[in-house]
Amino acid sequence: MTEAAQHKRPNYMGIWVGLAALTLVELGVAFLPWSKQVIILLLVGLAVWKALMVALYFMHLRFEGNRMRIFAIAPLPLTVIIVIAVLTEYVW
Amino acid sequence: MAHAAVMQPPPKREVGADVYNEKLGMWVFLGSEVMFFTALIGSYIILRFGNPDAWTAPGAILNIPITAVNTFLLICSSMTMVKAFAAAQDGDQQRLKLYLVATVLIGATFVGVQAYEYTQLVHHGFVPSGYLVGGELAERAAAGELPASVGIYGSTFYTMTGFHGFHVTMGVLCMIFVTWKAFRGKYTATDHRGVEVIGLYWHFVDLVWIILFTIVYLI
Amino acid sequence: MSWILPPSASSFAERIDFIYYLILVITGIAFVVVEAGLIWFMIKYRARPGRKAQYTHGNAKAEVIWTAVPAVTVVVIGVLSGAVWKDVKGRNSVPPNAITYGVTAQQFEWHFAYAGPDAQLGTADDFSVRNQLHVPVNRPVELRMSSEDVIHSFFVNAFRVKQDIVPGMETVVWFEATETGDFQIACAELCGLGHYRMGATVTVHSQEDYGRWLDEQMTTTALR
Amino acid sequence: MATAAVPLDEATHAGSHEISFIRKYIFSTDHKIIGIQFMLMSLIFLLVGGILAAMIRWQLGFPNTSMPGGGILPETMAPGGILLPEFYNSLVTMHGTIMVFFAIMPLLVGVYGNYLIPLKLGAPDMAFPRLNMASFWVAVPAGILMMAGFFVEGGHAAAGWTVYAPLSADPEWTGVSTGQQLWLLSLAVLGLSSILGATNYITTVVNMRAPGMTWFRMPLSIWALFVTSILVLLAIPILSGAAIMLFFDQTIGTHFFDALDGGQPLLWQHLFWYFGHPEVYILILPAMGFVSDIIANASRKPIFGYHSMVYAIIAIGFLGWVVWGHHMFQSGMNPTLGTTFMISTLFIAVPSAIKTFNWMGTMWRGNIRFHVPMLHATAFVAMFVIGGLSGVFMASNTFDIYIHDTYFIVAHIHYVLFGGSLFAIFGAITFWYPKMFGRMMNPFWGKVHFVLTFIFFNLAFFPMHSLGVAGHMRRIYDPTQYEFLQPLQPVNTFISISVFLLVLSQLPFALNFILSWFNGAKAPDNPWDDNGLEWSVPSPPPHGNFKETPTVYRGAYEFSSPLVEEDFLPQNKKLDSDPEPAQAAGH
Ligand code: HEA
Ligand code: HEA
Ligand code: CUA
Ligand SMILES: [Cu+2]
Repeated sequence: MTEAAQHKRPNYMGIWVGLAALTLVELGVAFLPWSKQVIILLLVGLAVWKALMVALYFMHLRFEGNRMRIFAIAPLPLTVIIVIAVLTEYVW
Repeated sequence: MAHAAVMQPPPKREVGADVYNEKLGMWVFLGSEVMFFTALIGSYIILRFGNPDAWTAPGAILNIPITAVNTFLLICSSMTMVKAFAAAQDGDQQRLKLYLVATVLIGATFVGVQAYEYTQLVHHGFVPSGYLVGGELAERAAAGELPASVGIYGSTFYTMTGFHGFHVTMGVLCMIFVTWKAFRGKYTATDHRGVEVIGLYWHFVDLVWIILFTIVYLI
Repeated sequence: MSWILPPSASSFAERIDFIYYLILVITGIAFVVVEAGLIWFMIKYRARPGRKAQYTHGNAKAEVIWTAVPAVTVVVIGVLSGAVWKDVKGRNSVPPNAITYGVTAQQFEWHFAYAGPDAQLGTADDFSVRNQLHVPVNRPVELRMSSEDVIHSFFVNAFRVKQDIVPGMETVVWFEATETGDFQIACAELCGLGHYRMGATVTVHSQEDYGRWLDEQMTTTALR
Repeated sequence: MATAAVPLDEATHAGSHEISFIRKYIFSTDHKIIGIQFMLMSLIFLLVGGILAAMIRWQLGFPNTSMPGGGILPETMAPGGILLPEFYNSLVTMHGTIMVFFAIMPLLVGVYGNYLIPLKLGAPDMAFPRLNMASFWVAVPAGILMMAGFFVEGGHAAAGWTVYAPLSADPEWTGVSTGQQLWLLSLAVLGLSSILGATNYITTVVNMRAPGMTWFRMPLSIWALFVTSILVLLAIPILSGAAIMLFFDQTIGTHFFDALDGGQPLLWQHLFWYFGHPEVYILILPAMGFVSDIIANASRKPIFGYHSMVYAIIAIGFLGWVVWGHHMFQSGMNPTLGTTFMISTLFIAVPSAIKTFNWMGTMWRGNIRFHVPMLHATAFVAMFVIGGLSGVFMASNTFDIYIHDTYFIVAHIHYVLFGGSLFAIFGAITFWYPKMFGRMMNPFWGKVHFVLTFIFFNLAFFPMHSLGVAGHMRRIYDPTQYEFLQPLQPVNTFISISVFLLVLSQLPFALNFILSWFNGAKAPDNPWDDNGLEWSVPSPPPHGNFKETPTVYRGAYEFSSPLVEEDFLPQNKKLDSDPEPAQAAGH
């Protein structure tokens, strides 16, 4: 379709290598002898990074119009609300 | 109408998103998929917070090497998928078919490997309700090497990965349909909506796995 | 048909009832405004031949008013109820001098656990009574509640107390009875086919009577 | 492909082919037929739900006496016509479930989402007609699964429509296993249907509006259906996920909601209500939309404060996501969280107030025609306000201590759902019936039905407030068990008798609905002098809806405009002063 064709095509192979490399890093981090909290933080960060790469380049969000992007991220706050609210049961 | 259009272009329909219907529809549908996985993954996070002792260190029960390979497979399939889309854009029928077939095959392999992983886990005595009574893992738990009860671990593990596997399976089925259409030459450089739309679904399922692999296997 | 709350018999009941009457007045006013307005408009502006409706798209000033007034009103309701909630159900709301009882709910009965002679709950000399809670008057009472099977809910109409009892959790509720006599305990959460008859009584004794009742129970338990 | 419009115009042409009866009326992809299919299905379920309600009321009004006609029920439900407590629990559960999921929700969203969205937006059909057909044919098996539960061993689900775990998670506690599993499966399947529908509606609204139909020219009914669809899209999957987890707890031994093995009963409640509260707004927003259209039409006035009405819909839709905890004030949930939820809940009164007063503003200085739809719409406003105001009592977490799980809640439910949603549905049915079936419903019997329903509805449900204020618990089989409830028994009996009359009062409606289909007066294209695009096409509209894609020049509420002689001004009527909308770039 025209919308996608107008932009320069991203380097798909490069993204693929990046994803594979990040997966390797994750595997390494998971078994580091660090504190659990730090590892979790790192791993979640890496996973979000990978997810973003997939969403932005493979799913072309990077090249969509703003309206499309808003559609795509609209549900995300709702995913956080419930988890945070229920987790307060343990934190308070 | 087409006839009137000969003389004068028709007035423009109001367009709310700058994309065609099928693509918008798929994104909208993915919104509901996000919420579905929120229910599953959110429950997992909450349950794990409430009962951290039911989980083991990474690799103690689950087989990380084999799932790491599987993760790599899924990433590869996303790459072949996006290559198929690029080929469709270029109108390169040969490569389109090639990459679609590759995606189907890799996707099916992922499901196969997951099935194998499940049988192995059940064999060792890890089932949705926790340890299988009398299984190998139950004995190790009795010996104090593993948590006394992993009921909730088994529940969340099988439900999350199982539903992901279900999504991959559905994706493979749809992909077979798209491949079939590709072989019949239905996708041109100007209209290849099917390829793009199934691609969105496929990458989404890959994205979910990226999250799942991290939080289920590595944390 | 009555809008009056039934007689109350606990220390915080009056504060809860006040919230009720407050909301009743506020919503009563809103109710009258809306319904009377509707009826009035229906009669006054009913279609008549030769009339045309006024062509208007709205009035910003009017809209601001009917946005702002309810907004302020609900804040008032929220602040006032929040204050009572904090004292009735909030964390650490149980008064320090409260007597503690254990409550175990199961399909479809209640077991109330009393501290034995050592005045400590959770020790071997505790005794428990089925479907009867006995408490002294004018003394805060803390209930530590747990369930054997499904969710139940401890409800005493006259005390304005209600608290669900969830398996796997210990839920705590407190009250201070201000009148002696028998009051009914009901289960307020659907818990199965016998939910409708999962009742019990709470007997509020005067301080002396309570002591006497407690001694009696302890001697019979000791004998047993 | 240059624009999105090309495939649409192709779809328009598809209409000219001859199609077989089955393709035309059974496996139809025409949104209008699908809407009618949903309507028939959900009216039947409405009837079933009503009959279950009448049985509930028999037991409550005349406890432990033999129900007339109850003898035909099997021993496991009502030996000698006397309902068993376990059957009573199934009745309450299934009454709530069927009414919410199989009657009101499909009536509002399935019927009118389908019927109105393309017509009111000037589109030939939905964005995905085949998906639309699938959405109906997925809903049918869901309904069959749900009804099947009545006939299985152990009886139907009996844990309330909220299916609180662990009561629902283990057959040990209720004796129900297959029934509960069918219930969960059915809702998961129905969820799929709703999600497919919502995907379709959203895409259609976003991408298929006729030229000139800008966002702020859309009728409020479409705005409401649009926001509702977003709520459906995002809320239903939560229920599906939760239902699947509960299903696994029941069948394959997982422990999600099982406190003994690391699970959490409260998690079920959080998930259920995270879906459940948006769900109740799914059940009211479209009703508000229809009522807005009807009130403006009947008052012959532009809707008062159109923009704030739109923002109020959006605000209600958004706030609906952050209030779910108000169902859990007494559940043992973190009390501080309770206060947060109280505040957010109370704030929903603000957009609701905007809507209420703007409806009144619309009637103010109008020239009100009391056709049957308007009677129902006015009743909607009057009754929804009662239900909304009773919601304020329980929104106060403090007073909710006392009225939680009492008949005050039951009164609230029915004032918003019957007094609100169902009155709006009656209004919508009579308003769009001429368009859907090409015939008018009989106005006399319509008025009889309205008056009787209005009276008996209030006689039945208003006294429930006083039961609640006296502490009468809900979901109890026999209120006379408790001494403090015995004095209230005459009220219960009174309610029950009113309910029986209420159910009988539906007879004129049912007959009117069925008979008018065959014998009603032929409907003109625009019987109510309305402005919407749907009234510019024949009744019923042909396949493909519009001969030519209409062009829209203004909003839907230009009644009594000084620009024209008559007191309405259709959206697609071009006046000399109207500029043409932008042209497409050409093919
Ligand atoms: C269509 C469905 C619908 C709608 C629209 C609503 C609307 C509201 N509901 Fe309701 N609710 C249900 C359906 C609905 N509800 C159901 C089915 C249950 C029971 C579930 C179960 O347990 O089985 C329930 C239960 C329920 C509870 C839980 C009670 C309990 O179990 O203890 C609460 C508590 O806060 C609540 C609150 C509200 C509020 C604040 C609104 C608000 O949206 C109302 C806002 C409207 C107004 C306030 C009126 C108009 C405003 C004015 C006239 C302005 C003036 C007003 C003021 C200044 C206050 N509802
Ligand atoms: C949409 C919602 C809806 C509707 C319309 C109703 C309608 C009615 N409800 Fe319902 N009710 C609920 C939703 C609804 N209810 C819910 C969610 C609960 C909570 C369940 C739970 O606790 O789990 C509940 C609970 C509930 C209780 C509490 C039970 C208990 O706690 O023990 C009672 C008791 O009186 C009751 C009674 C009634 C009555 C008498 C009607 C009457 O209004 C019924 C009147 C009859 C009809 C509306 C049928 C008319 C039919 C037609 C018009 C069809 C025409 C047909 C053709 C053309 C084919 N309901
Ligand atoms: Cu115990 Cu209801
Ligand atoms: Cu709610």
